[in-house]
Amino acid sequence: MISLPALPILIPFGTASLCLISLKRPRLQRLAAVLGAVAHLICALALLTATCRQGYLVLQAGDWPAPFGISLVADLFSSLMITLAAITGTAITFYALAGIDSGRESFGFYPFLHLLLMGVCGCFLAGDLFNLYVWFEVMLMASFILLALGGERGQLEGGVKYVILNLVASAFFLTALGILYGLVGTLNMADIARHLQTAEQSGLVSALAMLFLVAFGIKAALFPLFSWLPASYHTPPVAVSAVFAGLLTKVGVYALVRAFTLLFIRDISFTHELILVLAAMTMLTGVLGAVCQDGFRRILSFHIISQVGYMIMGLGIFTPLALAGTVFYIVHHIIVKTNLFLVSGVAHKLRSTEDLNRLGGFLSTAPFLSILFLIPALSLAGLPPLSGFWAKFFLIWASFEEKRYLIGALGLLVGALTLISMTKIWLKAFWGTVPAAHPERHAHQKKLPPGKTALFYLPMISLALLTLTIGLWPGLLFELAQQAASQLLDPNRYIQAVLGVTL
Amino acid sequence: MGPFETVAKGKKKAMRSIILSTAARFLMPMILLFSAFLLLRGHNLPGGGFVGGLIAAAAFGLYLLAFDVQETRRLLRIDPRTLVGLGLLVVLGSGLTGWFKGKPFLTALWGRYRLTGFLHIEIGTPLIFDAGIYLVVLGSAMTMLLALAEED
Amino acid sequence: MGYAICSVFLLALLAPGLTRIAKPVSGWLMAALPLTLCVYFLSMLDATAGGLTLQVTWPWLPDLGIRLSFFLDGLSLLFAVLVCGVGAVIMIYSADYLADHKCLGSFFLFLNLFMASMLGLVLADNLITLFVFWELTSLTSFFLIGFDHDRDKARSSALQALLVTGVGGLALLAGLILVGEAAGTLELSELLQSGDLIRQHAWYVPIVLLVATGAFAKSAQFPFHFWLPNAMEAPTPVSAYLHSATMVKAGIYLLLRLSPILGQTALWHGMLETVGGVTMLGSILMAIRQTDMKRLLAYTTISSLGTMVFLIGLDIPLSIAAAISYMLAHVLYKASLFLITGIIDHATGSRDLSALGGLFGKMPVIGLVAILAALSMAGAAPFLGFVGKELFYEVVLMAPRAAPLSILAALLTSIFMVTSAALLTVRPFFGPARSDRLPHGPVATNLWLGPLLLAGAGTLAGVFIGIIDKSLLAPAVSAVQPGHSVKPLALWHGFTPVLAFSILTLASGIAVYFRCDWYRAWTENWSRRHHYGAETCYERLYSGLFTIASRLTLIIQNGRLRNYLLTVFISATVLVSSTLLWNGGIRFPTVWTSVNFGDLILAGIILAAAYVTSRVGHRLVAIVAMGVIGYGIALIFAQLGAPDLAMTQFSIETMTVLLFILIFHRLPLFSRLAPRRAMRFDAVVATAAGLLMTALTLAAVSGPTDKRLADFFAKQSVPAAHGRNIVNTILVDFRALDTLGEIAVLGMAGVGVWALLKLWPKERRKP
Amino acid sequence: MEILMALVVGGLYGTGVYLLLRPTPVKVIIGLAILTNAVNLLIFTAARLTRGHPPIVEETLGRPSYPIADPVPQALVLTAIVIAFGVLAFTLVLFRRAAETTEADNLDEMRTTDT
Repeated sequence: MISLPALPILIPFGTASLCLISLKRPRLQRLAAVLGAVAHLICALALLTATCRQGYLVLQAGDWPAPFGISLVADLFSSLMITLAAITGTAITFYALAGIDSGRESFGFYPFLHLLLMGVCGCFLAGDLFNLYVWFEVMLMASFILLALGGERGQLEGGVKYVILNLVASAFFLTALGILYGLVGTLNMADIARHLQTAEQSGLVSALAMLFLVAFGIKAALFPLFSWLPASYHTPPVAVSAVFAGLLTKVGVYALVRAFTLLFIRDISFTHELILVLAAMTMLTGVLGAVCQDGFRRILSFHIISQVGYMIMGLGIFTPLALAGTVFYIVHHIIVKTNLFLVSGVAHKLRSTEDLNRLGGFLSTAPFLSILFLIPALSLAGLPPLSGFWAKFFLIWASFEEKRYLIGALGLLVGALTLISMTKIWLKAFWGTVPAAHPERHAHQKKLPPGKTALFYLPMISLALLTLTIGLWPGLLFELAQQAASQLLDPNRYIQAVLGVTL
Repeated sequence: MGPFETVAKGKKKAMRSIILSTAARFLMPMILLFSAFLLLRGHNLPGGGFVGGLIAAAAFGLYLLAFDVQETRRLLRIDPRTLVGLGLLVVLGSGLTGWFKGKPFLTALWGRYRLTGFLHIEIGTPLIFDAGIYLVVLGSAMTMLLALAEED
Repeated sequence: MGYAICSVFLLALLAPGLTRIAKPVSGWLMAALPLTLCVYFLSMLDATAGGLTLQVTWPWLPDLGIRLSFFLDGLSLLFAVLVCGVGAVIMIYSADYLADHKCLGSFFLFLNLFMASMLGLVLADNLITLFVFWELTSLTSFFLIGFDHDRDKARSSALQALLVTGVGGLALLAGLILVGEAAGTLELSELLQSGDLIRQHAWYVPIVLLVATGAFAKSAQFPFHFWLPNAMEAPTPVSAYLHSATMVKAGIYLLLRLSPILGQTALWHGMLETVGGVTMLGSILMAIRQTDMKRLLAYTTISSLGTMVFLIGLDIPLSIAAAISYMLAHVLYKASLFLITGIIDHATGSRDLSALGGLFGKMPVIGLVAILAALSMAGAAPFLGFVGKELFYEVVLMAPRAAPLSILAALLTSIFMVTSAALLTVRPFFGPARSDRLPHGPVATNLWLGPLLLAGAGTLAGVFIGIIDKSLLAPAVSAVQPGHSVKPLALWHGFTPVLAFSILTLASGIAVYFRCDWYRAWTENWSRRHHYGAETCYERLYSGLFTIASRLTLIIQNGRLRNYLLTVFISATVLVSSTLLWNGGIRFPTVWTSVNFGDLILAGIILAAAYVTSRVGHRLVAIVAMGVIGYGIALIFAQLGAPDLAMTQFSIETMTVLLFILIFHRLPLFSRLAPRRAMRFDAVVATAAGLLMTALTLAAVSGPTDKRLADFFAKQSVPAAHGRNIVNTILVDFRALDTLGEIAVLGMAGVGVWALLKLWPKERRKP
Repeated sequence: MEILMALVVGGLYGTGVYLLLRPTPVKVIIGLAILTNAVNLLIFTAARLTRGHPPIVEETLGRPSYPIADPVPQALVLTAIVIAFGVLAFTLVLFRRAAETTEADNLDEMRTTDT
């Protein structure tokens, strides 16, 4: 089908429009949201199989030839990311049916969720730098609203920081983009890549690379630009922070990977070395932040940062195995992190608190939830044979292969620290007993809303099964990740696929 | 003190209200016509759906100043948020028409129609696209304005 | 073989259900499979004794050389038999021991998971497969230590064990990856041939250090030993199975397994001897201070593990045989003693040596079994422990390096081991009975059957050492030392120095037993004054980590938006400008567009307005100044051939100013001025950022320009896009996708503003 | 002209950054607005300036006869302006709600969600 690459953008767009029209009819809205999410997932899978077969799928929007119109490009990396976005989107849509209050529902939760998905998928597909900016903004706008929707105090305070820092990032992005257009006179990423291979002002190009690094680095929550994330991610309802945790920073990571495998590859000894240093700092500060937190979601939020460090580490090492590790890591992370946030949501629903010092005893009162926590938590900590182990393993192997022992050792150490903070949650909330100081409010467990238990658990179970599957049979995903990495490392194939020219 | 509060207080002063409301009733259709004109000529001269939509919103804004939220809602007939959704659907629909010709998304289709004698009119999906923009801008601006007006 | 492991995993998953259905016989149900497997492995004896190895391979990640592959040779067979055999005994025992526990089902789940992992570990051929099972044993150990998770101590001990073995595991992983990289294969069966390659590799030293760290942490060697006594928080069958018989032996297994690949160097021998020696002596000295039977057993376990490491490290062919037979003896007597401790604990409610006494009359069978096991532990003939200790002495007497020290350490260790054995049997079973610590009733058969079987096996194995040696031990030894013909083992060697040592050991051990309390008091006193050790280090490190982490996080994540923004701006400015300067600076344009007077005025007004916004103290003035900037820019656009842009900028700016005026009175006043120093600092950062942008802009316009896009659009606008306003054709046709996104943003903004204004949290709903 | 524009860009950028660092909400948002203006002007300038000659084809011609201003940056800036407006409007309301809810009179007091 000729327009397959456009569908991951169009389906959420249409879904959101329909939901907006039916804001006052909640049943209709929910139906549209669910159907839209499922359709999105189906077409994402179709896109994935198509890219597996053909390598690249390129759509020239409006039928205008490549450097002039806007290209939507789906390579294997993009389609993997889109598939994950669709999986997350579907899981969250189902979870939200049970977990989102009617107020937020009638004030546009579903349309914003789907517009967020549209923005995210747009970012993954954009083959045009300005178009990427536009999708970034779509995603940001949707996330701003989802973050603030409901108007709780924490949401607003966190929202202020989130909004301002992300807008500054957008300003940097736009600045860099404007200068780049002045330099090469084109916006198509493949075309830019072609021009940059021979561009004269290499100093300026490297400086631009830095500007992009900062702009995308803020969105990806790299050290030292991550402050907006821990300030805000734990404040909105869980369905929202789960989708944020799974997808948003990964869009930044995606943009970094795209930019530093396609556009800025002339001065690798400088740019990628710097990325590696940033990766190390990001891993370490993130995990240290997580270790000292006491809130369920706060710990998880800080972990996002340290995990982003791992993903970027693969980019910095810049070998086929390392990039395959990055791709694998992203896939693993999105599934696991989303799931952990969902678990934290059910925990919150049961006890109305997220403070680990007030939680306890879930192992006896909610044994099934405990298992659902353990799978992603241990996977996050990198214990074999779960998905996180393989993800870390590939990266560490790649770092040793390149004789970068320091970062490899750091990767191992951070894994241990991750284990400490994950066991902290387990020890306090699941194994421990409710502390005597706060028995009255939190000891007795509430019931989940009747008839909705299945909706809460279905997404968590599916995601946990995915984690297990990836962990026990890592071969298939690794194969995909390797192919994606080899595509990423060969920008000429990308250029050829988009522009139809050979270099 | 915001202007809407001023208006609310001013409403008691009948004089001002009469002048403003008369002016609004009179100007309103003119401005709306002008916005439609801007929308249509945008493809060839400065203008377009965006500016047109803004001007249309300004017309309703004027009405809002002269009367009140309920009146404006009644005049608008349709919930502004639905307008946003509709506009987005129009945009989507105009983009999808390319599919019928087996072309990629957003491919423009143009048709040339004879009105009478020598007068021809060219209609294409980009114009529908622009109309969608007009609707979204109008809907969005009105959503904001009405919400802000109700707050004060 | 692979199916054997799978079947245990399957049983683990079924265990909770089975336990619920058939609780009274659940122990036997659980034991059936390990018993069958034990028989299965024993049936392989003939095959492996001939030096044949069996292999099973499934692909897992073939691209990286990772396969789910297993192989069975003498060494893995010995371990597999132990894992299954002791496992079966433990299952039967546990069902009675934990009969009242409400979580018996999940106990069996974890125990079976552990057994499967342990089997996988000892059978694994691929190093990564081995590592996966290695970590799984640590993990199941975590859950089993913390099984009674209501107690704080159980939780913290579980965590400690997990962290120590887990961190060791990470070191091991690093080491294994290096092995794989260096040798080009991860299969043990292939690596066994490439020992020389690795020994000569540049990575040899780090490989040995990393692998040994992993093994030491797992086998509780100094300085990682402290987790094991704390792990006694686990239910007693777990301590018997994991923390004396099998899991802690994983490190020993690994060292044995890898010694053909990594061994035969000074580093290997020196390190293993030192660490093993220090551990065996240090911990046996700690052991006789203990009054809790389980802790005493734990310390003696550490000591025995130390002995095994020491023996593996000795540079003598016979030492491997010594290590293996010492290990077999240890498994049999130690598991038995643990289980007996559990029985005593259950029956009397205490396992404190100073509170127990005179139990022999009440439970003679148990007492007899205990004596059998303890004699083996003490190394008395004709038990298997005797064989192990004889070989120990024999090897030590041949030690090439530091012989006097080795002999002294070996002697002291064995003497105190005798004392410990005496403490464990004489104290609880003999002497005056304590009326408050007497058993409530008869001991269930299922409870005493296990220890009896184990201790009996130890006895029989000692008596029939020839058979055991030929069928079990010798194949294991030859798996480690291929081609070495080791002399057959026997109980009686004639009158040799070793025999003299044995007699000396027994005599002194009993002598020490009578001065035990004096020793205990003395060391209590000493340790009160000297309060440091590996465990203190661990605790300091652990709490230090939290302190550092929270301090660091307080600095980075301090909640002030200004600091966050400063970080962003400073890092951006520094990164970009230093890169620019580093890479040869920037070029300035050579061709300029003319400037007229109007432009100068316009620029002046804009900059002046900008200055006003930053200095003025009145909100409305600042907003108006902002509007002036916007309109000024609109005029610039109009001047420079962009009417559409000017029009949009103009209307948007109007909207913005209106919006500001609608809302600003709800926002706080310019109440607080920042401190002067902060303002000056901000001004510096802002100026730097501004200058950088000026420079970048100039650099961007300096080169030649490519107007392909503009030319294409100009050419195609009328014929192909049917519009004369090129900007508009770009917006609605050439780049319509951008516009689609743009209006999505705008639409969201409208609805978002509405939602934000209208939706209030329940408790703060506006009146 | 380029150097003049570059100076204006730099000046606005600097002002934007400075204002963003203030503790008062209104100033921060004004800073944001100025920053987006600066960026728009930067895109416009970086793509080369042409005086007069808007990119509009005269009615009788099929294509522009003279060198025209580059329409691409104009389209980009137009999109960026609109997006920035939407975002700014939302931000403004968000700040208002935050100020009302927290009753804090400056941003340094909004710190409860961190650490």
